[in-house]
Amino acid sequence: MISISGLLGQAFAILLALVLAPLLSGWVGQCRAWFQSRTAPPLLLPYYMLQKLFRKDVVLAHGASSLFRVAPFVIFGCMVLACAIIPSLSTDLPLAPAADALALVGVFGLARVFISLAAMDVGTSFGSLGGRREMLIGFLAEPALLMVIFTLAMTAQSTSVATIVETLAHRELVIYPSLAFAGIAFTFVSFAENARVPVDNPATHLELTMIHEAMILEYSGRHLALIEWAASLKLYAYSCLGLALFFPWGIAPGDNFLALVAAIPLLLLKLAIGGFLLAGIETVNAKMRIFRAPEFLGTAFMLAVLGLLVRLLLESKV
Amino acid sequence: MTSLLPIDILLIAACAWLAVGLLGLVAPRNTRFISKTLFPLGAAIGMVAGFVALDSLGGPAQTAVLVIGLPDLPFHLRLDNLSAVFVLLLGFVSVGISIFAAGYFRKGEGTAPGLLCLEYHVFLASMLMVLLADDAYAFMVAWETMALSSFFLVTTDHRHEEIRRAGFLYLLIAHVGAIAILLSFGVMTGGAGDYSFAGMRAQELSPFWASVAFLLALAGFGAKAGLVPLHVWLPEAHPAAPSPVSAMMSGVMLKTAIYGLLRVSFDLLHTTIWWWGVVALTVGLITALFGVLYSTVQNDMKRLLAYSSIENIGLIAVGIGLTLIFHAYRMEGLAALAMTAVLYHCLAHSAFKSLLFLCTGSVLHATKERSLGKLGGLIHRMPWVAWLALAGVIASAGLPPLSGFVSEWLLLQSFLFSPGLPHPWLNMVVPVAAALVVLVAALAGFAMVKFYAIIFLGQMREPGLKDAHDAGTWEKVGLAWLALITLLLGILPSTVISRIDAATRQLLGAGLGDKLHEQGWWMLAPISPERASYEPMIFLVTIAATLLLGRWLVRHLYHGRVRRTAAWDCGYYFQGPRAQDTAEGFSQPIRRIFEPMFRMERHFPTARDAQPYYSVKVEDHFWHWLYLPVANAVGRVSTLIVALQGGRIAVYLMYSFITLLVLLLVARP
Amino acid sequence: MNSAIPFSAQLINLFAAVILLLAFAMLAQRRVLALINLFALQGLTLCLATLVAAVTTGQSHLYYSAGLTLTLKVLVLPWILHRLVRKLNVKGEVEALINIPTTMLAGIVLVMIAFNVALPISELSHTITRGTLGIALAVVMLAFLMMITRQKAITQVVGFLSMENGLFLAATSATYGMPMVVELGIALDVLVGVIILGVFFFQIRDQFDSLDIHHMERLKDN
Amino acid sequence: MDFFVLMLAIPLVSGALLTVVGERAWAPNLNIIASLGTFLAAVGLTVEIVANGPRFAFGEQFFIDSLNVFFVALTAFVGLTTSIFSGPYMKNEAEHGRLTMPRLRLYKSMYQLFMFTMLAALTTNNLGILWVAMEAATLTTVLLVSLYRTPASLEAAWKYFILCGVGIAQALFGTILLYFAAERVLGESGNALLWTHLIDVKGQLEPNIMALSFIFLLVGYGTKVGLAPLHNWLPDAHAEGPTPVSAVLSGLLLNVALYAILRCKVLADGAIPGAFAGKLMMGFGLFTLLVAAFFLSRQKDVKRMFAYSSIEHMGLITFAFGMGGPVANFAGLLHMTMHSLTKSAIFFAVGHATQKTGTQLMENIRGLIRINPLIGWGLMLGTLAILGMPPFGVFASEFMILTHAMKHYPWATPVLLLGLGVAFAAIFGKVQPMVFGETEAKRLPHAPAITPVFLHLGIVLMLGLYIPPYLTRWFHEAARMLG
Repeated sequence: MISISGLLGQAFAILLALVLAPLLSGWVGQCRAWFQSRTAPPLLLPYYMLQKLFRKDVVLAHGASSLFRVAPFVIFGCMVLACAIIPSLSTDLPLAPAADALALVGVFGLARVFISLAAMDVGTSFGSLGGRREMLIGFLAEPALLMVIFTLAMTAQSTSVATIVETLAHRELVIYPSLAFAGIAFTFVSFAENARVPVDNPATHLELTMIHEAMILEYSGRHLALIEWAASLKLYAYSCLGLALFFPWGIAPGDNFLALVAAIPLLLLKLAIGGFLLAGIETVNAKMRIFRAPEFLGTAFMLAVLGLLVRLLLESKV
Repeated sequence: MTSLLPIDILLIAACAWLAVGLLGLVAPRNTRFISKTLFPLGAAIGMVAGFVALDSLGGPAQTAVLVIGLPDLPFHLRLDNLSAVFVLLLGFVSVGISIFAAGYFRKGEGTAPGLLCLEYHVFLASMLMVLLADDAYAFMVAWETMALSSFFLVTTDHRHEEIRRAGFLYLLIAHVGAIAILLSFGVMTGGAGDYSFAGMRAQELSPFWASVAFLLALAGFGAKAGLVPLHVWLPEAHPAAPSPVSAMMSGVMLKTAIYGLLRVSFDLLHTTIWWWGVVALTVGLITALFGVLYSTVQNDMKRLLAYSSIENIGLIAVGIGLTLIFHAYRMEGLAALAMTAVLYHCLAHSAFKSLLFLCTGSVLHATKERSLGKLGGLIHRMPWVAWLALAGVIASAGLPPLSGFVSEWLLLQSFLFSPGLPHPWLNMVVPVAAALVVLVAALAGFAMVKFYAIIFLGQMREPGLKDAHDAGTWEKVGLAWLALITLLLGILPSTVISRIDAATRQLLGAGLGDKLHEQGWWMLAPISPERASYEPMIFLVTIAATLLLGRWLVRHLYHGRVRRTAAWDCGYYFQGPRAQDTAEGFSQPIRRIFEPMFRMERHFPTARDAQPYYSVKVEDHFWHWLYLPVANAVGRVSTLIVALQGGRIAVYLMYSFITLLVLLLVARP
Repeated sequence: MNSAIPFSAQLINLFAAVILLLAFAMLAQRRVLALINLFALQGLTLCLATLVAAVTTGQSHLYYSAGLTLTLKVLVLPWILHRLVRKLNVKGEVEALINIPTTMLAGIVLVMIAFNVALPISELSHTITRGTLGIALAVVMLAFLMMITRQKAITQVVGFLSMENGLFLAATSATYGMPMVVELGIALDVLVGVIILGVFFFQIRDQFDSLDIHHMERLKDN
Repeated sequence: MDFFVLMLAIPLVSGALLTVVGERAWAPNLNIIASLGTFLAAVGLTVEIVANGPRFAFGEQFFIDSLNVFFVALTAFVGLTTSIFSGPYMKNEAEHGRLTMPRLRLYKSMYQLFMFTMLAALTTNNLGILWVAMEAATLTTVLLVSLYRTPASLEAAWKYFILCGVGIAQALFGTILLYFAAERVLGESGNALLWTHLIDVKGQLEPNIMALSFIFLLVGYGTKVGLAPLHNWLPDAHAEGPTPVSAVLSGLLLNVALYAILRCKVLADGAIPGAFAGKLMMGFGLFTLLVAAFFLSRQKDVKRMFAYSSIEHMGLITFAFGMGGPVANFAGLLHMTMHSLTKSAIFFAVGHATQKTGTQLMENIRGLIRINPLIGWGLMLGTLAILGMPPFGVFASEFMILTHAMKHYPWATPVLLLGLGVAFAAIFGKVQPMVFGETEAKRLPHAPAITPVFLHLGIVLMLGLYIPPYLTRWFHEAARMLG
């Protein structure tokens, strides 16, 4: 069942994720700078950052506990696992059965809990503020995400991400209106989950508006490097998931080596467009107050439910 | 030894528990003897019971009739697969709690340790008897003994007014519930008057009476389990009780109520009507949402956990509702999926919730403090408790790879099939209910982060916490045992499910076992691997491997240097413990978003206050919607009725005279 | 039909009617001593009725019964009551809770009820005195009414004893008396009861300085 | 020596003796010894009846069968334990200056005479003598109720006397009517009030008369049982009398009165078609249960509250017998036993508790478990038992009553449960703070007699889990006799 090529493909997918994720973050940053008529930072800035942080000493607060030191590794591990089971190039992933779409939500949840706990560990005012806001976003986003997954899972008769992608990628061209709703909802959720404008601002250090940044204020050195890397991996994972679910064309089915090779440039292209759009959306929107976030994510939830209902009403015979 | 059937051994275990309890009365003040000899002995008995139940799973049902009981209705006992699953739960969880208790009850607090030992072991024995009972009388006797012994345990520290109040409320609701259960049994005998469960199984009830029996059972067992609106005793009683008792009540006793509900709904009643499932599902959803919301806003660590128990019971009820719906439409495979989720969540919850309650016990012992606002930073002083509690927290938040996630995953999987229901409304509405389940799970994460972070992380909020000490050896062993169960339940779902599948099969006639056997032990794919699968072992290994590899690589390629300094916090100068979020502050977003769900009394500081302060008190709506009106109604009727006793003898004579006249005029043969 | 009733029966009916009349008189009477006298008179009438029945039927135990009634109801009890009233210095007027005319009206209603209730039974009786059962019931009820409407402890006792008269009348009229052992027992109970009551009156007066029963309305729940 | 004669003679003689020597130092012991003798004689009689079957005594005037021998044994037993309990209790009362020696003498002699009247009422075959004995039981206890000579106790005794006197007069009227009905069948032989004769001809008794008679009997003896709305004397008398008296009133006298009703019901059932008597009793029972339950929530005095609890249970028992049939009768008998034992145990515990705290007001009694753990636990367990918590025996009988009601009279079940539920909330809510909590301890000059409390509770606990077969047979026999 598990083939050598599958294992190789899996390893390659993970490596690709590790390599591409910072690049994606850099690309988004570059696009944002273009949109905002700023001088763009170098595309490879994230790599420099990681390298610099890894080299630096870790400066721990006096109150930091062992959990604070373990958390970055756990979070990083979670994101690697997430990237490993989301089909980016091929659906033949030996690790895919380890976690289906529901477990994927669980992986993100685990990472979220750890980062929130770590944020509250030192016992600073901003840390706990960030932790609480992160959990708030989490419980608002998860139901919406699940409804999206339900819609897709019903279409594919499976919750396994690989199976869903395979089903969606290799079907005849049928228009699923439900997917449109689900897609928009998914986009909303992705923005919230990845700490992007309008929910959060990744670039801010203005204390009262931040969520993600507030949580990692006390981190430094390799810990911060891992967390930043994990954050970019998360963005990458969400992007790949979105692309795989809604634009699955080009993802290699099984162990077809040629298709795999062909899938790489296609993926890069899709990610580039995705990052460009993301930067664009971030630029034209303003960050909203934290208590507008429930409305934003509530909308996402409504859309997802609508998608589900549409799916049940219109497409149940399909 | 071959002549000893498992049921005999379990009976002996119950008697042994009683004997251990009675031994406590021999030297009621000898704390050393009681805690270091009797409680471990109780734990050993629990271990035996657990293994016997594990061993008997899948075997045929065994019965026994005792000499005691009513003349026409001696105690009937029966050990079938459903009982065995719950005995398993009782046995193994009680091991951890008993071992913990051996270290916990150091000196008598209120009640003499010997008496406590008696009450505790009677509690254990009565729970075992509840699970084994096979007639209404034995069941009720065991059930009420369970309520009574736990009541005495709750009121261990009876010198506090609020603890007495909690105990009273608990016993009252338990009693009302018991009445409903008794009524349900009465309906199920169908007028045949045979109160053995075998007699009830033999009855064919009309849909109306079957529904009455089901609703009564739901109310009765719901009162014990903590289903809204009969949940109000739970957040009062759990904080009042000593922690091992809270753990036992939340971990095991609530499950006996679930056991009862399953027993009635799937074993004693033959018919199943689809709307029963809808009722259970709705009540369960409301309970879960209500429980989790209130748990996020609590400031007392044990109340927080108590509300979290309500939430989990709600989720279990949701599962039961789904099972009922599927079962009513004869979709047995899917019903089996939902039933497995129910049983699994029972197991999972009993382990992780008792773990968490025991952790609060250790914290309480170390700090004498229950209020979240006065804790913090304990991970530095109590690393063992803190790290073991983390396992409970992750499981309770429903996160992989621990036990809570497995059952939630199974539950969501079964939700995914609800569009196949041959009912136009159900197949639309039920999937949406799954979103609420996820909301509940995510909010549970919020509550658990609050629980853990405020107790164990951050800076110590009170100077006294510096003297806190870690748990003793017994306590650590007890905690570790429960954490181990939580971990095993998390990573070996297939193995566990293939054991408990016998119960599902017994109740529904279908199970998941066959499919699971085809796959590896590491994989959980209840329908087929293509459909859905979950491999917690791989999951855990991947994360752990990344973690270790990452750590090794970083150290190898770079360095492992660490410097300590003051926290940065954007350079703010004031970084005392007061600057952290309080428990109230942490839950502020919830209070704000779900404002209508709470009954809040808030005090806001004004500019002119000499000593400005902010306070918020959250009360349960149901007090005002249900309990107070009922109490007032009883009060009003009482006022009317006590007028009968007005003190005037002439009036009394008149009552008697009028009674006579009325009877003479009205009563005719 | 009327002519068929033997003279003795007519006599008993007459006495019964007198007893009923006396019961009404007691209901209307306001003075304690007069009330006791009326009670003694009622006892005497009862005794006469029993005697007539004894003569008519020739049953010996009815003679004993009549004797018992005479000693107890006509002589001993009124004597004890008189002594009590004198010793306790009970003032003459008896306060009624309900005014007398209303009480009388209620009494008439009660008599009607009693007659109606007793009617089917009387028809079954083969004794010569069967018609008096209704009267006996009426006397019992009137005594009951008196106990309800009177305020003084002593009048309640008189009412209670008057009720016993009604019961004896019933026993005599319907069945020619109860077995002797029972009648003796009843008489003993009544006697002991009155003695205990006597003791009681002293205790009550010591405690409350009065025999008015509305001092005794403290034990209540509302 | 005949056990029966002994059983009646011992209390009668010792009662008379105690009037004379009741002030001697050994008089309390004589009281206990006499009660012990009565109890042993009752046991002997029981063994004899179980072995040889029913028998007569004093011609046909007394008759002992398996129904009343059961009550006799129970009465003698509770009589014994109460006398044991009253020893130290009364000494403490005397030390407190609440009682003088002459009153203690009165108490002891009246106590024995009261036992005599009850035993006589239980064993007589003659319904007339039954009435006489019931009235005598009132007379012997009325002075006991007013033993303290306080205004409240006098008031209580007065109400007790008048209401029960009037009530029992109705019972006499009923007895006369019964005699009237029986005489038509049995003739003027003087046997017309003998139950053994009546039972043979019960089918021939005139239904209309029997109905009327039963109404009077029910109202009459029902007053003594404490059926609402005839119950008003009961809480007063229980609350104001000395605690041993409350214990025997509640535990025994109510039973005896109910026994009288039961004997009459058997006859009425035989004569009147259509379960007339049963329906009346069920109606009274339910009403009583409900009324008492609501009364409970407004009580301040602990003894008064338990008096209402007795009313509530009498209602339940009356309802059970009203339903009739072997199961319900069995349950009723069982419940009577359980109630007697439990309630007297509660009164024992309450008695000591009130002595220790010097008050009967519940809000002033706190932390019994800290003053004396045994009394505290006795009261707590007794209360839980009386509230029908398993594994105590009251639950067993309530279970049987409820299940039987569910089967045959489903409409009554909600009422029963409402009553029991309200009673539970009311009583438990008040007892719990009395037992638990903090208090200032106080020592009494004489150590309380705890044995009776736990002896009773032990029996009740045992019967909740295991009813020995001979007891079952006995109950069945008795239940069968009640039809």
